[in-house]
Amino acid sequence: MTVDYTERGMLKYSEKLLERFRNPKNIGEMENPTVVAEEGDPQCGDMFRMFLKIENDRIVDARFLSFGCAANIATGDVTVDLIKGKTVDEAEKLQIKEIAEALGGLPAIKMHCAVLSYKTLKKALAEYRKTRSGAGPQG
Amino acid sequence: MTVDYTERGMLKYSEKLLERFRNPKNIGEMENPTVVAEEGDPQCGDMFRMFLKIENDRIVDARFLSFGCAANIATGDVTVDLIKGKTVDEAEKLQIKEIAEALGGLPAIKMHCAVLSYKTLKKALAEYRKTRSGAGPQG
Amino acid sequence: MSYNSLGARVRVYLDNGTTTPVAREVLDAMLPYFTEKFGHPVFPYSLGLEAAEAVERSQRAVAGTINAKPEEIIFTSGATQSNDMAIRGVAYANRHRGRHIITTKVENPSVLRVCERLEREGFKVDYLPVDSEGFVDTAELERKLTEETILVSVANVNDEIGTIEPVEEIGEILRGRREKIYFHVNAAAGYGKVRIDVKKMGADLLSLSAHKVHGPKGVGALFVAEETPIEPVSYGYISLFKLRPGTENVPGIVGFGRAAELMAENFDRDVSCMRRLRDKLMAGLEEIPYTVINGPRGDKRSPANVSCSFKGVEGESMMLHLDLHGISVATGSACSTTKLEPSHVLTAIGVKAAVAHGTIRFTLGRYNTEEEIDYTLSVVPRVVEQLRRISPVKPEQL
Amino acid sequence: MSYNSLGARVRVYLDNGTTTPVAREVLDAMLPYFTEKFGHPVFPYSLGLEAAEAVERSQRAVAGTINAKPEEIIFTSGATQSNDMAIRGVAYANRHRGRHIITTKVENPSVLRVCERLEREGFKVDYLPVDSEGFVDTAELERKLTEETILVSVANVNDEIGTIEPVEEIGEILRGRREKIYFHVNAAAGYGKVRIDVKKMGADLLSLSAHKVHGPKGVGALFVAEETPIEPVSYGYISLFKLRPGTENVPGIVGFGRAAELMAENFDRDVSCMRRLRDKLMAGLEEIPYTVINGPRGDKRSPANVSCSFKGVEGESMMLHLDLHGISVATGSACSTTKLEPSHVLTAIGVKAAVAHGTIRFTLGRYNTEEEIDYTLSVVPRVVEQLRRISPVKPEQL
Ligand SMILES: Cc1ncc(COP(=O)(O)O)c(C=O)c1O
Ligand SMILES: Cc1ncc(COP(=O)(O)O)c(C=O)c1O
Repeated sequence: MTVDYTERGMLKYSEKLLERFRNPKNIGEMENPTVVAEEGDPQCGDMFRMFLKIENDRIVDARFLSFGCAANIATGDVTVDLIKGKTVDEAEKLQIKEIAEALGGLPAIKMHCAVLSYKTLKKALAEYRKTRSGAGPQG
Repeated sequence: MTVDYTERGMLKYSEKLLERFRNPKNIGEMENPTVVAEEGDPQCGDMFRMFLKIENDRIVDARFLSFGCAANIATGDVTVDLIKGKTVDEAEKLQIKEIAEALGGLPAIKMHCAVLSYKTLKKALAEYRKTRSGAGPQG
Repeated sequence: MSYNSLGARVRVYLDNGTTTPVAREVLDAMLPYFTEKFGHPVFPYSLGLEAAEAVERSQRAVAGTINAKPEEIIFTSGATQSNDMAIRGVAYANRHRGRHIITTKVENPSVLRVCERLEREGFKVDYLPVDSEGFVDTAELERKLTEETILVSVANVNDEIGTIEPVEEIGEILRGRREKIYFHVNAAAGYGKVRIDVKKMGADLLSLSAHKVHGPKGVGALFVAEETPIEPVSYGYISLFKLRPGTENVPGIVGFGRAAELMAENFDRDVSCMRRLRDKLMAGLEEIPYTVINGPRGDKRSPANVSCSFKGVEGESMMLHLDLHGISVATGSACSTTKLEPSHVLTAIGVKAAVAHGTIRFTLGRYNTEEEIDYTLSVVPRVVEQLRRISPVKPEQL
Repeated sequence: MSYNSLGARVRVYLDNGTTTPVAREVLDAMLPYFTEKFGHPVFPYSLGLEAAEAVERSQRAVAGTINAKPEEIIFTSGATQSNDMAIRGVAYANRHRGRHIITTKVENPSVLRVCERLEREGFKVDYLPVDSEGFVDTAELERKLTEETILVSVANVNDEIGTIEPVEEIGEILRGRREKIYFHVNAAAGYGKVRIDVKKMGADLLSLSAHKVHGPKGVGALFVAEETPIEPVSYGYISLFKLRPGTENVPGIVGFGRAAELMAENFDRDVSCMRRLRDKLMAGLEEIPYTVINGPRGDKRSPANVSCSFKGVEGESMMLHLDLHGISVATGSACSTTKLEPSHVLTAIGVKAAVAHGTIRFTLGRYNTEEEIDYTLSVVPRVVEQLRRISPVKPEQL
């Protein structure tokens, strides 16, 4: 289609990314999540919904839904993998570049996907802190 | 070579012209011509020398030498053919376009070759008239 | 035939609007010109003349398919170059008469980028709106024409949504004006899909591309009607008609000529076959819930084009999933662009951004078969469902 | 192999400076990209990625032959387009710094026509003189450099008379200047004949053409060093590096890549073979009375070039007579041009017009053999004698 690809090869994904895209491990709804957060906008062509199950400040399970391109799906999937089993404090330290690196790099124009999954995670963690602080200390 | 051909096919010669170029019938020196005339300039890349043998105001033989391209050789050859056996008066009526037509046409940028052979002929005929008038009426 | 990533030996190519495989006959025609008849067509020795004759044969072949004279055909490196040469060439040559150009909002970027360039150089360009099916508003065209207007550029077929534009009507309007207004038709997407007659269209310039009709990449043509004032936009050695310098791509041009001949010979059969497959594909896709067809139906649509928006699904993911099943298609998803904006064509016909992102373009060629459409229709619904299952966006909300 | 007009089955191609036959290996490399691997290289589905990878492989191959980075290689439709893009592109991008350009009197028309265009647009261009062997006057270059100078363009090898120009010395001079002066080298005639190293040359831009090195027509490359400010000179869809829009000629680019590899692999053998044949041909031709070799001898001359003026003979007739004997050569005769002026290169080195008209250029390629040279040397003296016999111009008078 006549979209303006600025350069040939601009959309060359790493094998790691494509593998994640083809077989995401963490995709799908979650029953009874501790928190759910959403970022993005279908108008802009990409959107995440992230589900976290947190027990004793530890992320025991995480899943996500994605409306977006291959990079979107792959960054979501790898983000979830990177924080699963971690404490909330540890998860908060996750950096955007770790997401990209875990995928073997991202094409420049796809960096925004890593940013979006990062922001969704941050939002979910903030949401968790808020509900915790509202509910008082637990565990 | 990097001459500026303005258009592809600009130098497409007719079969008739090429045949004349390959096998000119009237080329070569002539012994004891009645008149000899020369036109053109090697500086400009083309030159003719024309020999006429004239008896009783009739061109009984004609030959030419050529320094020039294929069109030059062919126009010289056909010009000589067109006037051989004609009277001087008849030969004077020859037109440039008859030369081009007798060759099945000339590429536009080669018309100057027909002009040059025409001018050489004219010069030879004028030369003949001049010597005749100097020598008084003959035959 | 190649193996797809699932290991299946299937390859259904439904992106003929982007580029096409070269026809066997075309390649066969080209082959001698690489290794034996390799002369340079400007040289008047036998090898050169042979090459020149081949180029002229192609000129005649291409001219024949659009009712032009052979001398009115200039070979280029593709429709992109043809469009640039036509639009800037005529604009520069006629700027003394006026600096107003009219085109449409739905042109190919190869036209739009040139128009934007001309705007930066002081020309005024109007971009005509289109209706919800992509048809250019000819009444608006008439209103926009001024004494300053020197050029109108419209594609005869829209490459994204297949709309067949009323170019003959536009030609008629322009012919009715006192001052000559040059008419450029970008026929890259329409060639081989609709009949083209430059006389009937009243076109002064028309762009073509070989690789859209089973010819080779890197060759196009520009028709320039005799007497059209036009300036070159590139410079150099050997200027053919003083417009397009450089050694001609002889094998490519020979291939284009043969592709044009094949296109003409097979036109009726190809078009009716593509139309049948198009309608079958369209009907099958429409059975998928929350699916919208973009562009018109029936005779006013390119027989080769099916543009479809699957709500709640993102196009690039869809395209790559179909690729895993061996099906090649294009997407209008913004996710594949640097601008991250949805297709300007879909926007122009009023498709909401969230829906535009889920657009897939299927385009047919001479070599597609009914089985391929059956296979495609067996795969697409599954992929759509799979992607909707993982999507946070509900199609019914769009 | 083809029959010549005398019916003989001989074909000695000695016009490799104009264009070359495509190498068998090159054609073989190209073939799959017409019919199987025919994807569009900007599309990220498998067929497209395969095409993109092929293009990138060619970038690496070409880059490797000139000591550049792959990203510094832009594919074009030929050296003519490369030259236009380089010279106008850099001129436009740097016009704020100055409008002075330096080139030479012996450049290819694809450079000269662009420079003349820039003069019409208000740039000042100096054309450096050359000596009697065609060497550029570097002292004059130094004198002509001003604060306003933004670009110098010189071919590394002269295509007519084979002079190997002192481009490294020129690069050195330019590097010594306080203000950056961009250096463009047109290497269309030098590629495969002399070693090219853009770093050693100090070249910021370098033009190449595939069809001069047994690659296909219609493909070239422009090397643009990173950070070089350059503006596009054409506009449209898909701008690679924002410089050269349009669908890439994938099979052609693959062919160029393969041709570059072959050129590099065979460089030493090819060059020494061509040099041997060149010297043999030159020695044989010099035995013909009243014959002048144009350009230098030995290491400073392209191994592929023999330029010879036969006094008293006109070049076009000579070329066509040799063609009748199955030998293809080029001529510098004005008779083949619209301007009817002798070659600007021969004029620049001081060859008198009457002699220049009798100039034949023999250019060698990888596939020429010793037998072909023997055959040529058996034919040329006869043709020269035949034409002198019918010529009114006596060689001894020139
Ligand atoms: C309508 C239209 N115009 C122009 C082009 C560009 O043609 P080319 O690839 O020959 O430069 C295309 C192809 O993408 C097209 O579909
Ligand atoms: C020195 C030189 N520059 C440029 C060109 C033009 O190259 P192309 O035919 O690839 O446009 C040629 C070929 O004729 C050449 O010899």
